[in-house]
Amino acid sequence: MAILHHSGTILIITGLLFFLSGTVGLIRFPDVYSRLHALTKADNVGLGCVACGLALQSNNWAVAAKLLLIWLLVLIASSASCHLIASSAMQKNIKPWMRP
Amino acid sequence: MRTEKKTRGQTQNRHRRFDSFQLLFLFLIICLTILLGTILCNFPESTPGLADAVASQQKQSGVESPVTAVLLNFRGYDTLLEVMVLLLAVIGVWSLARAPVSKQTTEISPVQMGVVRLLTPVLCLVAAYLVWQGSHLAGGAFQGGAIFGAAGVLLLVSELDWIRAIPVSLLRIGLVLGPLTFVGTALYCLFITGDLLAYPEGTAGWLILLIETSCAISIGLTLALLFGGGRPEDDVFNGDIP
Amino acid sequence: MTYSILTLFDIILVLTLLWLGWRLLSSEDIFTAVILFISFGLMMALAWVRLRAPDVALAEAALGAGLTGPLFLAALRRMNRTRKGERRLDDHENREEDQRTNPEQTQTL
Amino acid sequence: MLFALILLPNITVGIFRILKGSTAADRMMTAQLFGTCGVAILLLLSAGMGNPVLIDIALVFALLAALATLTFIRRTWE
Repeated sequence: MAILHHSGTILIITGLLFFLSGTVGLIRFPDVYSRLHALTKADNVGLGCVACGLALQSNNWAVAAKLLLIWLLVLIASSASCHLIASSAMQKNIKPWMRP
Repeated sequence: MRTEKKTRGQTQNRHRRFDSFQLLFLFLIICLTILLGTILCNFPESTPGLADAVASQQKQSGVESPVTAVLLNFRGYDTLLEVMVLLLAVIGVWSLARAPVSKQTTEISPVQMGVVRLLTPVLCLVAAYLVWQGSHLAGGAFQGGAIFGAAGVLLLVSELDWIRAIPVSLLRIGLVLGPLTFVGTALYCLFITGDLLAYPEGTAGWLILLIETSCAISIGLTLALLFGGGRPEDDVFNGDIP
Repeated sequence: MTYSILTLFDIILVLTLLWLGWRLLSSEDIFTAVILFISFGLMMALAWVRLRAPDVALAEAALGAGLTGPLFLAALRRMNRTRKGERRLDDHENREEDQRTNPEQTQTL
Repeated sequence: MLFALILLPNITVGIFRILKGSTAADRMMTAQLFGTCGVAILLLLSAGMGNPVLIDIALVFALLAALATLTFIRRTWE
């Protein structure tokens, strides 16, 4: 059990790192497309790591299944909405950032 | 017209420091803050509240969750009026305007349709789960109804054809289903026990579940129709609304 | 140990809520205000969780963070778009068309 | 507990992007990041406070995350 618990903690910390880098990217990156890139990392990998870590730590199958369902839902929502934002930004002729 | 004038006046006044009205308001707010602060400082550390009274009556209420017990059994008429308020909101919106016809030129991307196909069943499932869970844990008619309404909003945003083709009479029936069931149950209780919303012994759990389910449907429809923003186009009752 | 960490959590939560509320009310761009309102609903749900009221948190998550946001966004579209100073969606969007067709407008924005 | 505490300033800092946000889409994206952060905070709090109901709230957050962005794309941003 201790191994499961510790690996869960390591996964959660990894997820937090992804969340932090996602926020830093959202603040620092220059245009919509690169910010979308940062956002999806936080959404998909960050939440995935946190959910998997908590699922490892919980010794209840129902809770673990619910955690993974939440991750799946966020995956669907964030990937679809990021795709839609990017494609409609392209349609609106918003220029991607170029190195000056 | 009046609101436009008002906003223009506000933009002109923005550079002035404070006018007398704002000063009065500031004074009132400071008074309120001081009042609240004094009350907070003199607040007794532990208040008895009504938790014990609810806990002692919990067994009679027919549900295990204290919140649902208070909402639908001990203070049922309060919830009844809340449901009526939601119905009034839809009536108000419908009497003000017609639903706008969407003039979207771009077509809906297949990704969005995929999201709708995946999420709508899950939304309905979670709504039912929350309504059912209301009897013993957090959840209930309002929460379940809100999720159900979210499913409706998702379908409305995607501008599906069949969602516009739903007959308005069906929507009207769905809207009044919850309030009518609630009032019907209240009258039934009045007839049997001689008291408004005092459930007959042993039937409280079932009656509460019935009320919650019908109210969840009505609340969901209410929220989705509020999002629609007006009376549907093919309404049979054509008044003189522009 | 746990007590002090959660107290710190609550303090940050309350300060963020107050800051959000102030920016939300003082914002001149309605779209920004709507987005801030969505975030406010989200933080409010967290606050209800910390106040040990999961029922209210559930309702706030569904209504405040989930449904009123789309409601306001749809209402924005129906509002009068010509009113000045209230709806500036296209702030500095760096669009190619805009700069070509009406350069003076992009300068004023 | 500690992890949830680390995630909360994430949201607080993200507000700067909403206030600055050069395009409308940036603001919407930040709101979505807040939603995901909120889900993670709720999951961590649910483990820390020992309250399984919080997972249901996180489920509601996750379900409604897409709704605002879809409305924004279809109705507001044109």
